[in-house]
Amino acid sequence: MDLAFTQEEEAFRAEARAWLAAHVPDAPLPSLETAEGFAAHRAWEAELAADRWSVVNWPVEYGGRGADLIRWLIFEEEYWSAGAPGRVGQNGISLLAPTLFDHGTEEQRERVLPSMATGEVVWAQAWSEPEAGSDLASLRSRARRTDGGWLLSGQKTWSSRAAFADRAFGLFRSDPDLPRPHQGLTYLMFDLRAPGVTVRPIGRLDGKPAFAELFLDEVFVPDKDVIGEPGQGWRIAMSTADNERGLMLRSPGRFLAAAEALRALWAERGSPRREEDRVADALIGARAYQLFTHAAASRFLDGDPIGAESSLNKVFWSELDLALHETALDLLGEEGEFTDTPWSEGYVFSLAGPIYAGTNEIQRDIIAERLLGLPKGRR
Amino acid sequence: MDLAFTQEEEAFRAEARAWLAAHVPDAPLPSLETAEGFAAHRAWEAELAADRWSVVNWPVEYGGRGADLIRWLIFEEEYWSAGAPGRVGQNGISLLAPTLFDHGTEEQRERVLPSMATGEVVWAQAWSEPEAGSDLASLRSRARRTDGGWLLSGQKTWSSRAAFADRAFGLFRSDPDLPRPHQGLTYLMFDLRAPGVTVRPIGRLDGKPAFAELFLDEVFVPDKDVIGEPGQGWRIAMSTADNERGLMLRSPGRFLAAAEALRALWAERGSPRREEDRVADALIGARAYQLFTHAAASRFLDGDPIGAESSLNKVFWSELDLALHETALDLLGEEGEFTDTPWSEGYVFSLAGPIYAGTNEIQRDIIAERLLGLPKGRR
Amino acid sequence: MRFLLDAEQRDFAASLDAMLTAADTAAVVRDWSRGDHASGRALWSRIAEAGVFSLAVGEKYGGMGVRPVELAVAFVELGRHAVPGPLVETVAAAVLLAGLEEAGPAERLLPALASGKSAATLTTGRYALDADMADVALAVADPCSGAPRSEATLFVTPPPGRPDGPLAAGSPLASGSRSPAPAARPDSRSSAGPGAAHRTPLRTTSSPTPGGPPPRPSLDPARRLFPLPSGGELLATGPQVSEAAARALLLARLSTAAQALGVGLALLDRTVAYVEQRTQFGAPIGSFQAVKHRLADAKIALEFARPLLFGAALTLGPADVAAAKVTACEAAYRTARTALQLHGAIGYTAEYDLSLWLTKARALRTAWGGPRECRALVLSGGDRRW
Amino acid sequence: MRFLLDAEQRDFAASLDAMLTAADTAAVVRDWSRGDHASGRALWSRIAEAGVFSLAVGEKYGGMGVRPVELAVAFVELGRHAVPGPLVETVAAAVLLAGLEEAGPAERLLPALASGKSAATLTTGRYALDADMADVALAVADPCSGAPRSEATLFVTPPPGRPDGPLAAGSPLASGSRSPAPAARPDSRSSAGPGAAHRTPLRTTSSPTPGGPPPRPSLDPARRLFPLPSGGELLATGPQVSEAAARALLLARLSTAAQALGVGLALLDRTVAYVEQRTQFGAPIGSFQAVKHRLADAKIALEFARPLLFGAALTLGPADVAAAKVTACEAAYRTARTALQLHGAIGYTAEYDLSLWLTKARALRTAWGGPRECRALVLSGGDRRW
Repeated sequence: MDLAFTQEEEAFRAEARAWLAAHVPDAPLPSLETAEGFAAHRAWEAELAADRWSVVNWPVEYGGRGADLIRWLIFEEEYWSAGAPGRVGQNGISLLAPTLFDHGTEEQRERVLPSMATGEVVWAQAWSEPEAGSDLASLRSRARRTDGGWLLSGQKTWSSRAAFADRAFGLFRSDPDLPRPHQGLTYLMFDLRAPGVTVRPIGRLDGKPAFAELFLDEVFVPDKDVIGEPGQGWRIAMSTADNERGLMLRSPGRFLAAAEALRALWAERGSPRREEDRVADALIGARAYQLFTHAAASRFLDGDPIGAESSLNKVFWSELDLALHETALDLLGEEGEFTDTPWSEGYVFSLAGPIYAGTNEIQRDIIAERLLGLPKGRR
Repeated sequence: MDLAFTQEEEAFRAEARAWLAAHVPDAPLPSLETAEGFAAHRAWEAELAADRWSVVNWPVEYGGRGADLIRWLIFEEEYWSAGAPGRVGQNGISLLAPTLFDHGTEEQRERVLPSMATGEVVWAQAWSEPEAGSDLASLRSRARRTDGGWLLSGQKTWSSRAAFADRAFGLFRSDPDLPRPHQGLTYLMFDLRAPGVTVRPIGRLDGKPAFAELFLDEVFVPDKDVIGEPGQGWRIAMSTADNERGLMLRSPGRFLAAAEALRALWAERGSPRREEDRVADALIGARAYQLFTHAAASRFLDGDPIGAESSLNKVFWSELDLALHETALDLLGEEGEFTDTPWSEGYVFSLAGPIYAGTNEIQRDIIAERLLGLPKGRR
Repeated sequence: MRFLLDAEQRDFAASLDAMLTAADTAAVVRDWSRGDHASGRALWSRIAEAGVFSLAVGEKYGGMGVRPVELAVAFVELGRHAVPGPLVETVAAAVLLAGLEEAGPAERLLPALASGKSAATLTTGRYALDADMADVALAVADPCSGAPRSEATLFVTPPPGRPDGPLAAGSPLASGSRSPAPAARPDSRSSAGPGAAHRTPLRTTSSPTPGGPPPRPSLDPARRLFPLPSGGELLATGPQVSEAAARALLLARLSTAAQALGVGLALLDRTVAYVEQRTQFGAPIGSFQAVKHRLADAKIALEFARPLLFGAALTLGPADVAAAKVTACEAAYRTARTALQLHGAIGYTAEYDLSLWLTKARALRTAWGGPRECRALVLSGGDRRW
Repeated sequence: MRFLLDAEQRDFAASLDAMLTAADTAAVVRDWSRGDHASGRALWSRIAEAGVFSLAVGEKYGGMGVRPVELAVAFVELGRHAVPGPLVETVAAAVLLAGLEEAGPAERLLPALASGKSAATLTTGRYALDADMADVALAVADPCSGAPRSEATLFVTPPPGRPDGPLAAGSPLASGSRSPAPAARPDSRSSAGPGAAHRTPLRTTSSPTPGGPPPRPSLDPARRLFPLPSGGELLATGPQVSEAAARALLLARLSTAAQALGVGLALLDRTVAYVEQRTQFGAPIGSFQAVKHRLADAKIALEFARPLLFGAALTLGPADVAAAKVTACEAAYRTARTALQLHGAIGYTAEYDLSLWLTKARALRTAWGGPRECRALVLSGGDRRW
């Protein structure tokens, strides 16, 4: 058991740090959730990609560096510590790409991944529907067979990034007659500007259009944009949910950097002892999350699957993030209600943490049933 | 709407305060949960009763002062503020006596109440059984008809005070053949020294025998010790659960006094700002509980029943009590682990608060279903 | 002792609730958030007609006497319906003006505040709520800071287009006209400095004075907080201001507590209704025990904030009022967190009306005394023994 | 970087677990709580044979070198089985003695500590754990107080019946004999004063020295904390003591964190087993969602304390160790609260074995650095950037 990095890993860290020091913009970019900010973040993806920093863990042929999980963790620590911008390509990179690596064709990988890596094509996820939130299997949007492809109809919602993104991916019901809701779903990619697609941006709590509703009316998708076998969408979507993606959804580097920023804010406000416990707990939480992830990455590299323990992860980071930002707002006092402070966007984002990627209630059910072995109840 | 007391009420307060100032022992009595302490507390009940302070809200003919709820609240504030001892007669006074007033015979009241008021007879409750905790209706102990009375057999547990008490009351299954578990239960009083009764004291977390197991083997109980009709025990027990007893289980005066003691401890420890929020919240919580109780008492005096809102009460005071004592222990630092501090007994007692008198989980179910109208789930 | 609302008070609450329910306040909030005050002004008049502002104004000025309990009753309903505007500030301004030794300002301004013809804003800090629409804008120079209490000063701005100044009789609501640029006061300090004595020009246009600073964006879009320009016309000074301001602050805090409680109650009601109809995994989510228990906890928090609020209204003790403020606001925020979590993504959207309450629950926590300040006041004692 | 226990470390944990499971530690705890150390002494020997104490002792003194990761592994198991005795204190004493400049004390005392022939207690405060059974009793004069570090002093007591003193070779475990009354040190201060330099007589009887002060009662009956009499024999002084004590404190804190994590894990396991078989309302209570979620929260808290523990074992950074201590202890206490609540009344009884873990979870929170001290250390930084 050790926490020591190899010389090569340390060299990788030094290289990343140097690059970031030279390239990270001095002033924060405008919010990712605005048209102007989206464009600025897309340009930043291109800048990252130009030196192969946008997808370090991908194989070299698709624009990455073939970095392992350890190097990915190192990169993320340096990235967030440098105060670098949020990642507009995150949905594609962390949700779609792993599926393509596991279940896509070589043609799909060659076609989709390089433009994802550069930010030329930004992807939105299209999982949820109005009646299918936590209960994802109850999807109703249809994919109907047609010549050479499929016609998509229905409504998707809470599609993050979709207000400004180029393409999207999601599950569609291709065979509505099967008895169980998980059956007969197909995993497809589609163009957000295709005929029949209407994108209606939705403002989140602070009004910024962080997601959108998608209305699909006979949208044609060619067969080449089906991932895996038709009808196998659920299995395909889930099979990558339990792999390292559970680890990579939120990197420890983000929380380490946020906790350090909180400590700085606290110090700047005169180090009030009253908030000492909460600031310390944010630092400790970020450290715990870092080390927990190190341990999980080590197990993964030893060949163990990442299973239901990603539910521990999800609850922990989402609660940490929220507590950290609530502490910051409390330190800001009356200024805390303003949305133009450096903490507001993070706070609003943190409010969504316990909801998306499987609500924390669902995660606790999973922990109880799959990790503790408690009997399934009716919930 | 007002919080003003009448001149008569203020006079009552002054009288209580003066009596308590003259009579409350200078040094705390030994723990109620020891033989020595039990005797000392029994003597204190007699001292209270000698001047009609032991059961102020009872009618004069049974040893009380006919005080209404408002005067009872006033008395309790003064009582706990004066640092007076815990009440060894509490089980009988607050659980059995209201039932006798509502469902007992005049003969029973005359026979039972005066000696309860003086502490000559101390009562234990005998509700729970090993397999019937939260699910009280699943009682198994039997009452079998015999000449002139009943024969009790079975096992009761968590019988508080029973290690040293004289008599007990509880529900027994008198007709085991009825289809629903709430049916066929009979409410009986019995002697803890009767032939066939074995009392096994049980030590609570700090080792003190705060309750006991009762093994009953054909214990004879005469008909005159049945309360209400045989077979109607559940209805009788529940009908007084929703009346003012829900209000009177834990008086606000206790928590006001404890919160003031906490403030004093905090000040004595140098008023650490780090604990400021928790100390303030204890004071606020005690004040909120006082005012909530004032409002509930006012409604009750206006003729409204105290219903499911006593569940709000139960959760609130039990969590307040625990938080208050945990804060005190934290202020004590390393001394907090010792059981000879003035805070230890209260802490240990507070740990049981969320469990007894209906667990807080059950109370939350009741709040959700009866006050918020949410659908019954399987729990 | 009858610590219960009487029938009249309950009827008052019910009639306000009915009026506000019919008024479609969510649409009013959305107008207001865009700087369009027309529907809000109309609602303001109806709230005034219902007698709400009269409850902060003495009888000799055309009100019903300062009645904290009834104010609390009213503000619970205003919060329940997320009514926008300088409601708390108008109440506080009325109490402040009535507390001055000179009767002049009160005589001239209070009748219009009571009747709803004027709205007032009041600040003791750096920002004034709805300064763009308020007819009377008052600024107290930091009575709560370390400055000696006798140094407090009160500034006021003349109503626009009325060269006879703020003390002119009637002070009716002018509309559509722009305020003149306020005369700079040579002795006023920088607008940024804490403890500075500020004033803000009176404006009745439906958007901030062109060229003036825009409101600083609040998470609650209905809260339009304007930075105060320097300058202002001195209205009163000395201990009378401090004393009147202290009482005004108590009423502001009490009203904010009531508003927060109303916000929390509305969030709970809406969430209970939502979880009864929202189905996942084949059952209404309101039948899941984890959902039920979170809502039960919200109910407990709100129901124990309520007696603190009315107790504080009766005693007006600073510790009682502070306790009510922090408790009502924490209960409302806790309920907001629960409401958001149980609604899921729909609750996270600005377009769904729940957001109007969610964001207000957060913002009210720090308005007129944040949790820290309130808890410190509780510990400092000063009330009778509870 | 492989932040994972290796096979040998996992085997070590498993074999300790198996040995302690077979040892019926609950019965040992109950003996120990009564002051009957016989079964505990026997268990102590087996723990030593398993190599636990060797992990705190350098090779030249008969140990395996100080190995914090393996110590953490071992103490998780010791906590899981609620093993009583001055386990942490013996580790800390060994580290302290090895850190002195003079090799004499280490040479004489460490081999017996490593082999389990001796048990040690160590205190930097007012109470010494299990001073009635410890063979070596060390007291450091308050190295953490405001006193200049160079003033720290270390006292030790000679083993009873060995007039040649504590530095005599071997220092085997004597038993059944009473210690002589310690010689009073004229310059020692009152036993009650903070920062006073104390010592405690070495005793090997299985109950406190007759006439000596009894242990002060802890909520955890297995924790027998004895007030220290004044007096003591000076063993070392100066900065060497402070430095060695600082390192000893780190290991004590780390071991306590590990022990607390083990206590928490045991509480969770026992509670999961209980709720699977306990039936109320016709179903195992473990199928109720509120029960499941409380246990899930306990699981989360414990599983995130674990990497902090092992990270701290690897870095031995003061902030890392403090973070592990406060987090493991809070997780254990939180789990204890959940365990008690879900067991209901049975969990509240001293006779049910769960109580041995419940009360220990509370007591360990404040042992060797309470939450306040640990959080302050985290904020004071001093580690590398996390």
